[in-house]
Amino acid sequence: AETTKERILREGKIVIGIHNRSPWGFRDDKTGEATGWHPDLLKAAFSELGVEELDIRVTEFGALVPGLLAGRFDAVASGLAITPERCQQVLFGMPDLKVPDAAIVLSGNPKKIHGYADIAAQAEITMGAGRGSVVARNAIAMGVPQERMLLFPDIEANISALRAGRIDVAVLSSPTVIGLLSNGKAAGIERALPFEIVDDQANFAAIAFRREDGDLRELYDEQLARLKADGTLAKIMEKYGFGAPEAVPDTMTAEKLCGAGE
Amino acid sequence: MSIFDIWLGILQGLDVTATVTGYGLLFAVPFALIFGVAQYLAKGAVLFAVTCIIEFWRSSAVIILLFVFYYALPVVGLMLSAVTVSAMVLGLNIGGYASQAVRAGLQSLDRGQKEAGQALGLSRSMILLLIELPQALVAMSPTFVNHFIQLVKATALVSLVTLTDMTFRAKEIAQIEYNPVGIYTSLLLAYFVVCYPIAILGRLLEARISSGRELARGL
Amino acid sequence: MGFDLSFALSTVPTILGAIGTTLLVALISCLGAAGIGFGFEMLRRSGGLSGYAVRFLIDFIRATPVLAWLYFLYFVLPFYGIRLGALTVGILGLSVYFSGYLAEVFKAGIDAIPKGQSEASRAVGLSRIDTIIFIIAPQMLRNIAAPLGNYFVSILKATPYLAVLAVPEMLGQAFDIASDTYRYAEPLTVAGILFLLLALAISQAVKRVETRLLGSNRR
Amino acid sequence: MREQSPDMATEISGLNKWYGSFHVLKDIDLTVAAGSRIVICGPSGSGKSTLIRCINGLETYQGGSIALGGVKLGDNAKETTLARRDTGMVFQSFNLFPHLTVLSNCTLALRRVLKMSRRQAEDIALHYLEKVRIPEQAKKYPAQLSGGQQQRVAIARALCLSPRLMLFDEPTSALDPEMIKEVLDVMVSLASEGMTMLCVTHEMGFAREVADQVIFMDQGRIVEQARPDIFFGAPSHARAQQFLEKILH
Amino acid sequence: MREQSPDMATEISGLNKWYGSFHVLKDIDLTVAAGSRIVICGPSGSGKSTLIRCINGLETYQGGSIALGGVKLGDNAKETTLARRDTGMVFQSFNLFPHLTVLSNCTLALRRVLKMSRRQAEDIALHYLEKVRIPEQAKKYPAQLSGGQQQRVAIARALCLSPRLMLFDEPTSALDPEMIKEVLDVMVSLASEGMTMLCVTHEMGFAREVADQVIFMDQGRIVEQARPDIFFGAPSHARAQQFLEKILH
Ligand SMILES: Nc1ncnc2c1ncn2[C@@H]1O[C@H](COP(=O)(O)OP(=O)(O)OP(=O)(O)O)[C@@H](O)[C@H]1O
Ligand SMILES: Nc1ncnc2c1ncn2[C@@H]1O[C@H](COP(=O)(O)OP(=O)(O)OP(=O)(O)O)[C@@H](O)[C@H]1O
Ligand SMILES: [Mg+2]
Ligand SMILES: [Mg+2]
Repeated sequence: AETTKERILREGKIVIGIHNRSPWGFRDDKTGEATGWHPDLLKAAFSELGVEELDIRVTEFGALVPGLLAGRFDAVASGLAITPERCQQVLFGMPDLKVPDAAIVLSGNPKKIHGYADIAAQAEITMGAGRGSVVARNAIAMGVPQERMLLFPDIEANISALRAGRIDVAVLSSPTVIGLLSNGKAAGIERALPFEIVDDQANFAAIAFRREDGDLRELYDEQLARLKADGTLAKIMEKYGFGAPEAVPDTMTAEKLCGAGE
Repeated sequence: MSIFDIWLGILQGLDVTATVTGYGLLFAVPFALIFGVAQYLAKGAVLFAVTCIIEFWRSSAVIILLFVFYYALPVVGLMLSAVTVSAMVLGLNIGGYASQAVRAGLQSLDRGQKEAGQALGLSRSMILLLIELPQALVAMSPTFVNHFIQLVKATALVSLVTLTDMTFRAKEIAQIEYNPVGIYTSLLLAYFVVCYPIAILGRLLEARISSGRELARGL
Repeated sequence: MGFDLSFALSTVPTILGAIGTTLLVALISCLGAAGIGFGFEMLRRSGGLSGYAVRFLIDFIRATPVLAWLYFLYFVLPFYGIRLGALTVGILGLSVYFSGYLAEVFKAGIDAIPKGQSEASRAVGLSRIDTIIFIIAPQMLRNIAAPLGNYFVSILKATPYLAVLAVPEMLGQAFDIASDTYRYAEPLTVAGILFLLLALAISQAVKRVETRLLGSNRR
Repeated sequence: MREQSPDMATEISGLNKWYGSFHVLKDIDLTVAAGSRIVICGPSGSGKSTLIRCINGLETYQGGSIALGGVKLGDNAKETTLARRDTGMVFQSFNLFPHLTVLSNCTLALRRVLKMSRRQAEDIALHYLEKVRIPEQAKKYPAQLSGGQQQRVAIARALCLSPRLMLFDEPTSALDPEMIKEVLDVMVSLASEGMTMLCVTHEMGFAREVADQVIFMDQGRIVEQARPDIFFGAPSHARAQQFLEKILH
Repeated sequence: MREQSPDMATEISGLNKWYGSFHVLKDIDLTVAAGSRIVICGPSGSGKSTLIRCINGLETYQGGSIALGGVKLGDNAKETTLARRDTGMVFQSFNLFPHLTVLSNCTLALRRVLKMSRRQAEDIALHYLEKVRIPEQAKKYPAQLSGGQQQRVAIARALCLSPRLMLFDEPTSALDPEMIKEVLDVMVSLASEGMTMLCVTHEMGFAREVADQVIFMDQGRIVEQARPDIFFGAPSHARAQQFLEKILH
C-alpha cells in the first residue's frame, strides 16, 4: 500500500495537528493559515519537494498524540518535547529548538525571582505552570514543594492567575514566553531575567510522526539538515525572536534524547 | 480588539456550535423516544439491556467518549468524521437524559388512559402513538427545553476532536489578545444570545401547557 | 499500541488519589445547587417584581457557560478584593450554575402537588415556612427524584471543568499521565470507569431514596 | 352503522381470578341474555370492577371462561381485540383523552380500528353525541366540559363502535347530584332502546327503574341475584341486608 | 384541651367577592349561632365552596365582613391565623398529607402551631382518632386507608385544634355508599355533642336529621334559608324546587 510519505508527495499536502499555541503552531486569525515555528519549519522543509499545502487540524493539547496515532493527521507540529516515554509512542524528527524554562512575573519582579532556588526558598511564593508540562517536573526536581505549585491547563489561565495574584510566578518554556511577550498585548507582566536553570534540564522540541512512518521522518530529517546548513533555520529562528539560548547543539539527536526509549 | 470585535470573533464558531447541535438532535430525539419508550414497555432481560445502554450514554464522561470514538475507533478501522462523532456522542448523552424524561412522562400518565384505549380496541402501538406519547411529551416539554440548552453548551467540548466551536474560538482569541475578562464576558454573551431564546421558548411552551391545568399556585 | 493492562493498573493509584476531591466537590455542589435552586424557586413563587427578577436570573444562569462562571469567580473576583480558594470557587461555581436547572426541576415538582395540600396546611394553621418544610418539600422530592438524579450525575460529570482552577480532579490526573507518556487509552479508560461507577452509585442512591419516598404512597 | 346481532348473550362460567395470592373472583357464573339489563352492587373491594374488567379483556383470569355471543375469549390477543370491539366500556373517571377534542375522542377508534374515512366517522360520532344530547360540544376539549358532560361524551365514545354489550363501572360516582341525573337519563334511554347493559352502580333508583336483575357481590362471590323488586324488598342474604340498610338509610 | 367558649357565633354581613370580573358571592348575610348546625346546598358553581373558604380565610374578599365570636377578620395576617385556628375545615377530597402517618397528620399542627410536646400532641390526636373510631389506624399512611377512613382522619385532624366552628365542604361526595354512612355517623355524633357546624352537602337525610337550618344558594346568593322540615316540604323559591326535584328523584 501507499505509505504516508508517498501519499504526501503525491497530493502535495500534509495534514498537521496543532493546539493553537503561540509561537509553536497556531492559526493566523486573519488568513486562517497555519503559522508558527513548527508549521514554518515544515513548510520550508517540504515546499521544495512540491508539498506546498499545510492542512491544519486544531485541537486540544491532550488530543494531539491520540489524533496522530489514530491517523487523523500525518504529523504533530505544535512544539512537542522529546522524552524517553514519549518516544515509545511516536517517532520524533531531529530536535529543532532547545527549550529552556523561563519565568513570567508581574512587572518589576516584586518577589525578586531569579530561579527555582528562589521559589523553593520563599514559603509565601506560589508558582504556576502548565499541567503535564516538563516544567512542573523540573520544578519538583529543584525542590519546589508540590503544594506551592498550581497546574493550569493553558497559558492564559497562568497569566490570568498571575494577574489575579493567585500565583507569583508562571514558569513556562522560553519560546512560549518570547511569543507571549512579542506582540505587546500582555501588559503588566514581564520575563524574569535572569532565570537560572541547570542546563541538562532543557528540553528539545521536535515534530512528531507515527512510528510506522519512518520513511517520512527520514525525509524530514534530511530536509531539516539542509535548512540548518543553508541558514534558513537561523532565519526562521530570528523571525520568532529565538537566539543562541534556543539553538540546538549539533551533537544533539533524537536518538540521544530518547535514550532507552528508541 | 474591542469587546464587540471579540464577540464577533467568537460568533465565528457559531456555525460549528449550531451544526453539532443540529445533528446532535438527530441522535438525541430518536434515542430519547425509542429508549424511553422501550424502558417503559420492556420487561426482564430486554429491560435490563435497555437500561444498560441508557446508563452507558447517560453516565459516562462525555470527554472520554469523544476521545474513544474519535481517536480509538480508527485504530480498529472505523474512521468517523469529527462532526459525526461529536453529534453522536453529545446527542446520545443528552438523549440518555431525555429518555428518562420520556419514561417518567409515560409512567406518570393516568392508567385509565391506556385502559380507555384498550377498551376501544386500539392496538398497543396505536395507544402509545395516539394517546400516551402525545400527552407524555407535552407534559415533559419544559424538561426537554432544559436538555436542549444543555446540548448547546455541551458543544464546548468538541474542540477535543478538532472542531472550532465558540468556546474554542474564545481560546484562540485569548492566544492573541490576553484580555481574559473581555474574552470571557464575550463568551458568556455569545452563549447567552443562543441559549436565552431557547429558554424563553420553553417558558412560552410551558405557559401554553399549564393554562389548561390547575396548578399549585396557592403556596 | 494496544491496551496494556498492567500499565492501566499502574495508573489507578494516581487517578484514584483524586477521587476524594472529585467526590467532595460533587457532593457539596449537589447540596449547594439544590439549596440555591430551591431558594430561587421559592422567591420566584412569591411573585411580584422579585419573582420576575429571579426568573430572569434563572434563565440567565441556564443560558451561560459554566466555564465563564468559574473563570469570573476565580480570576476576576480577586480584582474586587474577593479571593476565594480554588475548591470554594469550584463548588460555588457548580452550585450556582446547576441551581438554575434545579430551580426548573423543583418547579415541576411543586406544580405537581395538588393545591389542596397547601390549603389543608393553611387550614390547620401552619405558617408558610412550616408548610414549605413539612408539606411541600417532602412531596416535591418524591415527585422529582428521577430528574434530580439526572442533575446530580451531571454535576459529577462537570467536575473536570475545575481543571481551569488547577484543582486536581480525576480526569485531570488521567490526562496528566497521558501527556507524560503519550499513552491515552489506559488512563482515560481507568478514569472513565471510575466516573461511570460513581455515576451509577449516585443513580442507585437516588433510586433508593425515591423508593423510600414512594413507599408511603403504596398500599 | 353495523347491525346489532339479536342473540348476543354473554356467558360467564366458573370464572376465577387471583391477584398474587389474593383470590378476587371466586367461581363466578353469570348469564346475560341479549337485551337484558343487569345492575351489580356490593361493598367496596368485593370484585365488581374486576369482573367488569375481565369481560372487557382488561384483566387476565386464571380459571373459567367468558363467551360473547357464543365465541369464547381466550388469552389469544386477536380474540381479546374482537371481544373489546364488541363491548363498550364507560369508566367511573371518564378517562377521556384530554389532548383530543370531543369529536376526535369519538372518531379515534372508528378511524384507526375500523379504518373509516373521516367523514363517515364524524357522521357516526355526531349521531351518538346527539343521542347523549351534546352535539354542540363536539369541538371542545374535555377539560372545557362539566363532569356530567364528560361522562356523556364517554358514553357516546363507547357507543360509536356499536358494541353489543355496554359495561358501566360506577359511571355516576364522580359526579355532582344534578349531573348524576343527566347521565342516568341517558342510560335509561339507552336501556329503553334494548341495549344490553351490565352496570356497576349504587344508584338504587336507577336499578329499580331499568334493571331486569340485580346482582349482589361480596368478597369475590355473587352472593345474591334477583329481580329488583325482590332484591330491594327482601334480600335473602344477611350481608346484602346489612348493605342495603346502610345505603338506603 | 382548650375550653370551648360557649358564645362562639359567626356573623357574616354584606359579603361580596369577585374572581376578576366574575361576581361569585353577592351580599351574603348569615348568622351562625354557637352550637347551631347549618347545611348549605345548591347547584354546582353557586358559590358554596367559596363561602366556606372565605370563612376559613383561604380566600380574600372584596366587600363586607366576617366576625368570629365577635372578632372581625381583617386581611391582617395575625387575625387570619387566629381565625383559622378557631375553625376546622374538612375538604371534599380529604387533602391528607400523603407522606405522613395518620398520627403525624393529626399532631403536626399541634406541635408546630401550639408547640406541644410529642407526648401531649399524640395523646390529643389519639383521643380524636378514637372519637372517629379509628385509633387502630394511627400508624398507617393515608394511602393504606379506605376513603371513608381517610375522611374520618381528616375530621380528626381538624378536631385536634379544638376549633369552635367546623366547616365541611361536601365531605362525603368522594366516598362509596357504605363509607358515606361511616362519615355521616361521625358527623351526627359531633352534632349531638353541640359542635357548631357549617356543612356543604347534598345528603338530604343528614340535613333532615341534624340541621337547624338549611341554606339554598344559587348564583352567589343565599336564595332560601329555612328549617329543614319547611325547606324539604315546600321550598318557596322556584330554583330550589327544581333542584330538590332532581336530587330527590
Ligand atoms: N392490581 C391489583 N393488585 C392486587 N390487588 C388488587 C388489584 N386491583 C384490585 N385489587 C384488589 O381486588 C379487590 C377487588 O377490587 P375491585 O376494584 O374489583 O373492587 P370493587 O368491588 O370494584 O370495589 P369499589 O366499589 O371500591 O370500586 C380489592 O380488594 C382490591 O384491593
Ligand atoms: N380561582 C377561580 N377563578 C375564577 N373563578 C373561580 C375560581 N374558583 C371558583 N370559581 C368560580 O366561582 C364559582 C363558584 O365556585 P364554587 O367552587 O364556590 O362553587 P360550588 O357551589 O362549591 O360548586 P360545586 O358544587 O361544584 O362545588 C364557579 O362558577 C367557579 O367556576
Ligand atoms: Mg370498582
Ligand atoms: Mg364546591
